[in-house]
Amino acid sequence: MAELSFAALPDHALKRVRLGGLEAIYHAPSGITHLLAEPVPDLLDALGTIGAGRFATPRELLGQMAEHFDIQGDDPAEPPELVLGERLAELAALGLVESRRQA
Amino acid sequence: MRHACFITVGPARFRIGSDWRAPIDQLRALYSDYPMDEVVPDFTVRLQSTSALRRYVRPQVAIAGDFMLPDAVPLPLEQGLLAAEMAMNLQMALGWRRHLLLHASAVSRHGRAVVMTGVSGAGKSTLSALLAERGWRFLGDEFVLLDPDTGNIAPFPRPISLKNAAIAAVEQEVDDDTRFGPVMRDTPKGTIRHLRPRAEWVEQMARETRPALLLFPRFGYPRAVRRMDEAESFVRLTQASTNYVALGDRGFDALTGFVRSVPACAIDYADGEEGAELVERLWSEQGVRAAAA
Amino acid sequence: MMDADDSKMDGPKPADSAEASAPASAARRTLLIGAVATSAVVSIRPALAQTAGSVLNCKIPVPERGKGMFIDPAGKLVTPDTPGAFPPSPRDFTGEEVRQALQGRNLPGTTREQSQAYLNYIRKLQNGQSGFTCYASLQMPRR
Amino acid sequence: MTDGWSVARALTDPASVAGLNADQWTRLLAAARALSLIGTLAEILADQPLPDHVSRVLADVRLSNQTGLRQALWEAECARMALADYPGRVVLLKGTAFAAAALDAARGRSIGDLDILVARDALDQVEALLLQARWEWVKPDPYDDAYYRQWMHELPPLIHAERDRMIDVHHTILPLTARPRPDAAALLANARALPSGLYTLSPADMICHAAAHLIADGDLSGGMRNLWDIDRLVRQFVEEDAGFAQKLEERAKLHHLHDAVARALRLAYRLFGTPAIWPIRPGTADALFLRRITAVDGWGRKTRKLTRQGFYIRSHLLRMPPAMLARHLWTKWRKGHRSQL
Repeated sequence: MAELSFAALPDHALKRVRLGGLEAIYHAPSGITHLLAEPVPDLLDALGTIGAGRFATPRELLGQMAEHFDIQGDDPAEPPELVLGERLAELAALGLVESRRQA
Repeated sequence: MRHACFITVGPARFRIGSDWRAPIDQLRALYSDYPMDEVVPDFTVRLQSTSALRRYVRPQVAIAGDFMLPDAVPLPLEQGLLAAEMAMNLQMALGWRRHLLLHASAVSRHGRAVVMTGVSGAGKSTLSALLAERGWRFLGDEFVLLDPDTGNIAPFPRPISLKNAAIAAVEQEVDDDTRFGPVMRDTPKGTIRHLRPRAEWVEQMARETRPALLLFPRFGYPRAVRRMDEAESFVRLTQASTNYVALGDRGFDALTGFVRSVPACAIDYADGEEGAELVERLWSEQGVRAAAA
Repeated sequence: MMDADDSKMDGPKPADSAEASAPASAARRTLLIGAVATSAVVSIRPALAQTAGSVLNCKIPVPERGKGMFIDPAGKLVTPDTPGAFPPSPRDFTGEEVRQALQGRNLPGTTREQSQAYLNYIRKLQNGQSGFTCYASLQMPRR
Repeated sequence: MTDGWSVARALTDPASVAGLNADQWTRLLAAARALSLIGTLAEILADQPLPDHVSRVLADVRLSNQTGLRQALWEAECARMALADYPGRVVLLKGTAFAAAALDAARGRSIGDLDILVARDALDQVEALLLQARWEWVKPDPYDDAYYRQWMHELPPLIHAERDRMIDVHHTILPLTARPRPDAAALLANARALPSGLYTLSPADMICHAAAHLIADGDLSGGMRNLWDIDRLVRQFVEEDAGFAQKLEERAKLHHLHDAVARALRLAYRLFGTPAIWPIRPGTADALFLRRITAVDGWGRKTRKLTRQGFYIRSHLLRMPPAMLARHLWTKWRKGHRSQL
C-alpha cells in the first residue's frame, strides 16, 4: 500500500508568531494566514527538526517525537502513526507541509 | 464629468466627478478645511445617473469609480453626499495598499491613540465624536490606517457620519452649528448627519501617532469590560480589515505586531456617556501601567 | 517500505534534537492528536467585502433573480411544489434589514418561519451569487 | 486621441509619458484601470522617472500585482494537488498559464478565475475530484446547469468552499454552439509540460485561444487587455522560434480560427505595433472593432454605447445559432432574467 511521507517547508515559506496560547502562521506561497492550536505547532516543529525537504513517515516522526511527548489519539486501539498520518495529510492539504507518496 | 472636485484626506487623494452639481457643492462645503488641489489622485469616484432620463426625472445616483462592487443600490439625488462618502470609502476599502486598513475609529491624546473597532452600530463613530469634543484629537471614524513599516497610525479624519439617535447626542456637545452637514433622512442607514472635524485636526492630519489601546466597543448593553487575548484580537481584526489579505506578509507583520504591542478590551456600555467614561478609565489605567513599566 | 526513508533519519541532527530537549523544556508533554486536533487549524478568510459592503447601500435578492425556485426551511432552493417551501421574496432585502434579522428580528413582510428560511438561504450564499458581497459585509465576528 | 489610445501609447512607448501633465496622468490612470491594464502599465513604467504621486500610485498597483500573481499560482497548485490522481493532462489557460510559464504576457496582468482544460471524456472524473477537494457548485439553477453541460465549453463554475476562488473546467476553448470548432484533442496533445506537472497550451495554440476569446467569443469588453496578451505572446514567441509564423498558420487552420487570428494580429498591429508576422491586409470592420476596444474616457467610463450594444448582441450570435439564441433568451426572459450590459 502506498504510504504518505511528509517534510517541513523551507524556512522562508512560513512566518510563525505566537499569540497567547495560539500561533499565527503566514504561508507565503498562498498568502493565507492560519491560526494554529496545539498540537499543530509541535508537529511543525518536529518536522522542522528533521530538516526542510527531508521526508519522514508518520512512524518515523512519531519515534522522534516520543523523546519529548506522550502522543495520544482518541482511541488507544487505533495505531498512533495512522492518526498522526491523518493530521499531517490535513496540513499537507493546506500546503503547510509537503507530502509525497512512498513506493 | 460635468462637475468635479478634488479632496485630500490624510494620505489619500480623491477625484470626485458627478453628473449633478449638488453633491459637489455639498462636498466642497463639508470639506472646506481640506486641501482641494487638482493633483493626480489615488482614486477616481463617479456619481453618475443610472440612465439619461434619470439624470432629470427622480434622479438616482449610481456609485462608480476605480473600484466598484456588485449589489450597490443607487441612492436618490438628495442623498448624493452620502453616495459620495460611500464611494470614497469603497475606494479605500478595495484599493488602498500603503497601510493596513482597519474598519475602526481612533482618537489620540499626547501622541498615543485609542483604536475602537466593531460592526456598524457598535458605536465606534459616536464614541470617537464624543471623545473628540472632550479634549481628544480625532483621527478618524471609519478607517484606521496602520503603517506596516513603523506600526504607527496615519490619521484619516473624514467628516464624522452620525446616525439616528447619535445625532442629537453629539449636537448637544458641539456649540458650532456650522460644523454640521445637511440632515439626510430615510437613507438606507436611517437619518444621517455629518460633523466636520475641527480645522486643527485636519491641519495635523499628516502627523502619525502611536497606538496604545485597542477597544471593541458595543453599544446598548449593560456595562462590562473584558480583556481580550492576542489571538482573538488578531482574528477579529483580520475580519475588520479590507486589505489584510491583499497586503500579504506585510499585513501579517503589521497585524501580529499590533496585537502583541497593544492591550485590548471588549467593552459594553449602555449609552454614549457611559462609553466615553469607560474609555477614559481604561485609558488612565493603561497610562498608569505604561508609566510603571 | 517504511525503512526507505530511515537512512534520511540517521543523518540529520541528533545534536539538534538533544538541544531541543534542553533543560527548560525538559518536561514531557502530552500531545493529543485525535480527531479533536482537526479543528486546530483555522484559516483566515479574506474580509475584503466586509467594510466595503457595510459602507455601501447593498441589497440581497432572495433568491437570485429569475430562478423561479422556492426556498425550503433549511434555505435550500427547491421546486415550487415542495411541501413547506416558501415562494421567492417579492423584493430584495437591504443589508441593514438582514443584519437586524440576524439579530432576531423578522425580515420585513415575512412570517417567522419564512424569515428563518430566507435567512438560511442568505447564509448559504457563495461568492459570485447576487447578494454575496452584501451578506459578507455583515459578517464581522461577534462574541 | 481618445483615452483608450493614450493607454496603448503609454504601454508601447513608455518614455512617451515623460511629457504628461497632472491632468493627463489622471486620465491615463483612470482609463488604464477601466481597461484592466493598470497592472501592466505599472510594471511597464516601473523604471521610468515619474512624478512622485504617480509613482506611489503605481507602486501600490505593483503590490496588488504580486498578491494577484501569488493567489493565481496557488490556485493552480491547489488544483494540481486535487487532481493528482487524474492521469490525463491538466492544461492551465489564460493568465494563470502565462504566469506559471513566466511569460512576458504575465507581467502585471490581472488574473481572475482559474481556467483549466481537460479531455471532454474526463470531465466527470475531474469534477468528482474537485468536489472531493471541497470545490462546490456556484449556481443552483437546473436550467443554467443543463445549459452549461450541454452547450458550453466548460463545466458550470465551481467555487472553493474555503478559499472563495472559482475554477472553470473547460474541455475546449469555444462553446460547442459556436461556429468555429477548435480541435480540442490537438490542443491537449500539443500542450507543453511545466515542471509542476501541469501543462500550458503550445505557443501557437495560446495565440489561437487568445484570438478565439477576443474575436469569436467575447463582447470585446476586455478587448484591449486581450490584444495586449497577443502582442506580448507574439513578440516573445517570434523571438524564440524563427518558424513561429508558419506554425501559427497551421494551427489556426486546424482549429478553424484562421480569420480570428488574422483579425487579432491586425488589430494588435494597429494598436500596439505588434510585429506583422502575417501579411497585414485591411480588414472590414477593423476600424469598428478598434473604436469599441478603445472606448473609454478619462474618468474610466465606457463610452460609445451604441457600438457596445451592437457588440453585445454580436457576442451572443457568435456563440449560438439564431434558433438556439431565441430559445435561450426566451428561457432567460420567462425566468425574469435581465441580461446586463
